[in-house]
Amino acid sequence: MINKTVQNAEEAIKDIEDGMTLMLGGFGLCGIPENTINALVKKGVKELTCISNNAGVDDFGIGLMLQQRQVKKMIASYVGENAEFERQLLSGELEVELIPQGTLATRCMASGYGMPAIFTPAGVGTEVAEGKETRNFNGKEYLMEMAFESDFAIVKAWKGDTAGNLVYRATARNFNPVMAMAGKITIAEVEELVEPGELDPDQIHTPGIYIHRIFQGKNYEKRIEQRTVRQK
Amino acid sequence: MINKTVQNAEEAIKDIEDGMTLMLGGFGLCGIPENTINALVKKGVKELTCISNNAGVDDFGIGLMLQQRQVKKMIASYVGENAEFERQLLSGELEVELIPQGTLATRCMASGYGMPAIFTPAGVGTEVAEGKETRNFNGKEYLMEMAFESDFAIVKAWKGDTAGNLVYRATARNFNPVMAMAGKITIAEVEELVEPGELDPDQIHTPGIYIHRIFQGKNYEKRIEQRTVRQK
Amino acid sequence: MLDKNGIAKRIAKELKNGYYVNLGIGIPTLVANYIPKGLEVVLQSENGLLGMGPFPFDGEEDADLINAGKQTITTLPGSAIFDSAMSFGMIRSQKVDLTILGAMEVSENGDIANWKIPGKMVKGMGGAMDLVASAKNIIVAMQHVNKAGESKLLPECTLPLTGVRCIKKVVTELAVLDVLPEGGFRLLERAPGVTTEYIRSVTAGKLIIEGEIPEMQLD
Amino acid sequence: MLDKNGIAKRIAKELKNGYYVNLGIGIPTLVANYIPKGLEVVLQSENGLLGMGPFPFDGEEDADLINAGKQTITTLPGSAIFDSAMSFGMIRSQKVDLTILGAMEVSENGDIANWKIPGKMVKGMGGAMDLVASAKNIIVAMQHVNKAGESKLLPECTLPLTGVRCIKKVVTELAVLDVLPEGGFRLLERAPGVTTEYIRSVTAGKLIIEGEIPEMQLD
Repeated sequence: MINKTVQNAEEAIKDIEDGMTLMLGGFGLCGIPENTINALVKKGVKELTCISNNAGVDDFGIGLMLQQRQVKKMIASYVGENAEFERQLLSGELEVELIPQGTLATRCMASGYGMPAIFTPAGVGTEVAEGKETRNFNGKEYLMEMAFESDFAIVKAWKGDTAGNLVYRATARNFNPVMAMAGKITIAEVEELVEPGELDPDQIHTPGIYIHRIFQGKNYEKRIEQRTVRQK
Repeated sequence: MINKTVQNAEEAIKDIEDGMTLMLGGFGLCGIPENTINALVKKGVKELTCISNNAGVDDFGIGLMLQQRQVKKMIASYVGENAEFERQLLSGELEVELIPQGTLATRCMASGYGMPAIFTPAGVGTEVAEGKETRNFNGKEYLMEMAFESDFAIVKAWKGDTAGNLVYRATARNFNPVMAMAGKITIAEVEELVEPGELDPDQIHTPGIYIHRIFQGKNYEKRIEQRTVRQK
Repeated sequence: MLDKNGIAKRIAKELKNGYYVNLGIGIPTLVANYIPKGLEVVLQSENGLLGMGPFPFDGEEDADLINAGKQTITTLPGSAIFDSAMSFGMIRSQKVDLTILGAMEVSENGDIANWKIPGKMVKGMGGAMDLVASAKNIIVAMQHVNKAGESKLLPECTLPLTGVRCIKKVVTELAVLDVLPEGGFRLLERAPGVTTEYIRSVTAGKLIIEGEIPEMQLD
Repeated sequence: MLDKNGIAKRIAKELKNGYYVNLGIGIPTLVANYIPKGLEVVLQSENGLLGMGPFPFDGEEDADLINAGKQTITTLPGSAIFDSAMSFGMIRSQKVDLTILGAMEVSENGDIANWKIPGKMVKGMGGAMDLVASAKNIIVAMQHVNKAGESKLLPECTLPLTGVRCIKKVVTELAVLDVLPEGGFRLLERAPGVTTEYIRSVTAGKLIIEGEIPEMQLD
């Protein structure tokens, strides 16, 4: 098998440059590529366009990149829970494009599936439809939305093998598989990196063909945004 | 969980009627719904339109339905290996529509993903493109192909639970997951039917929401079309 | 007049056996607490889960297992997990039987506004636009009037739309109303102790009252 | 002049380390036997497998594990299995680096015909149209002339097309030829013992011969 292993996040992002477009997996703080985000903050690469469902919180996730003013434009479906984000947005430092969550996911998948555009009813009749082609199929209106590609897609999986095959855990899966397919270069960080043959071929969520670089991350914090419990 | 269990193939197909459109999973003879096909043959329902990648062989799979003259139209990507098929086709008894394999798979998936149409370059400049809308994206031509829906989709999985969650084994997966999403009613037959909770939620290939009826099949023959081996 | 739990309780009576249901954030989430005994209902969370279970016991939270409101949750026997594309795939293909969500405004032709207030920080539509554009059956759970005392059931929405002609039913602290295909809110039920006159006074959109309007039965 | 294995052997020299490769039925399948030592190449089978291994040992066949030619095969450590939609997804998105397939005809502008002969039973295109329309690099493995002795390298295809302007290279029992973007077959190599004159005599399409044409090196 082709070995996709790199040593660490620093090596994985060595050619990420100012002005690039990055996709980052995760939903809220769940399933985000913590190690790679930290490395991007350390590297200080700037003027980035980030495509991610959310923008983290002030002191975690993409919020850390916002604090360092590394993000020029954020493409997301929901950006609450982030005061610095709001400040930069209101001051005009940060550009934001909001996209329906399903449209975001499907535009990524379209890229991985080699489909230049998809049709979705989401946003028909709203400001999301402005400037977009609409089309009627079987009496229902749809928007044509274009596939999303990024210079780098950065995803986080639970386990991966050196051939790049990935397995996600619980709802930390979310956007990671669809973004993994949409990077010109895709970086995967995993909690546990194993040898080829240790993952069951039937149980792989993202086949290694979509992954260009993989490394085992460390010190995962896995912060919980809304700890909600019941009492025994 | 919602219980989708039916007793057997006969009960699963009780409302399949003459003239309906059926999707049948499988690639060659691999991963085909043997029990349900046998029940359809026994029931003798006729004038069917069958959508399946292949048409079986003379005495197995969809070939059994062809022998009984139950199929009016076959929609497939490859129909070799079947003398009776060829006879009916040449005599005009059987109508055939040939579709590129990837287009077939993606049109099924489009249905399950609520996308009325998809774009693919497959068939551009060939007779497959006749009468179809073409569109240029980024300098490349694509055909617009419509989502496929069927009255019934019939799939075969390795394991399933009573909530309809399915797990496939090896390349017997093939078209089964995409067709499972494209039936107005989807019937799943499985080698082993288990209780909810016995399948790992992370490892389910087809979530139960797509499945309407499930039963444990019996006496799987699993015939091999091209037994190819090497010597020790 | 109902409290939030009352609204949730009333909406729970709309559930049918075998339904797959998507619950929005806020009052809709509370509906899960009132699913009638004996009904098998499966909750879909659009971040990628079918079969959402209750919140975990204290100390048993799993950071990898959250709902679309980012709350820690649990799975149930028979749950399935999938990616965001498949999640919205099953929403778009109408495999989800019922969507329940909150709203800022609903118009008498079924338009909904619930994501943006001009001049205020816009947080985004999340999955709401996908849900309202695709669902075959949508119930809105909301207060009948806003904090300024103005009706949220309007002839036309004044806020930017989330979706058009999609809302089928509205349940508020005062009433249950159908949104008619030809336009108009048809009053179906009054909350205990609330008069039709009062409902009329706080409903700005076309209100249709035919015959005697019964009080809600909550239990 | 090469036999089928010779053609496969020559094509195998086109493989590069780290390539994902889809092999068609016939001569292309044989290429797997000649992957140069030390190269990591992963074979994709469009029925849903990455990392196709050798045929199973006698008695170890698994009916659930076949390739696109419906032959029993094996997996390798690091293999991954997926459904048909994802399989053609990765083909369409050009994640597969090289496609090798057979042909009935190839034209000097890179069109290919390999699925249908009018008047004969048509078995179908299978995955061929998807592969030729999407692959970034396609090599055709075929005999230089058909059974009637007619050239299969033509100015224009006479049979119904499988794909247009897509073939980059052709390897036959006689020669290795590039298909130029501006049209024409550029002769790159001769099979051992075959003259350029002979190749010219069996190539109906525009043949470009520049300078000395070397003999193939097969080992």
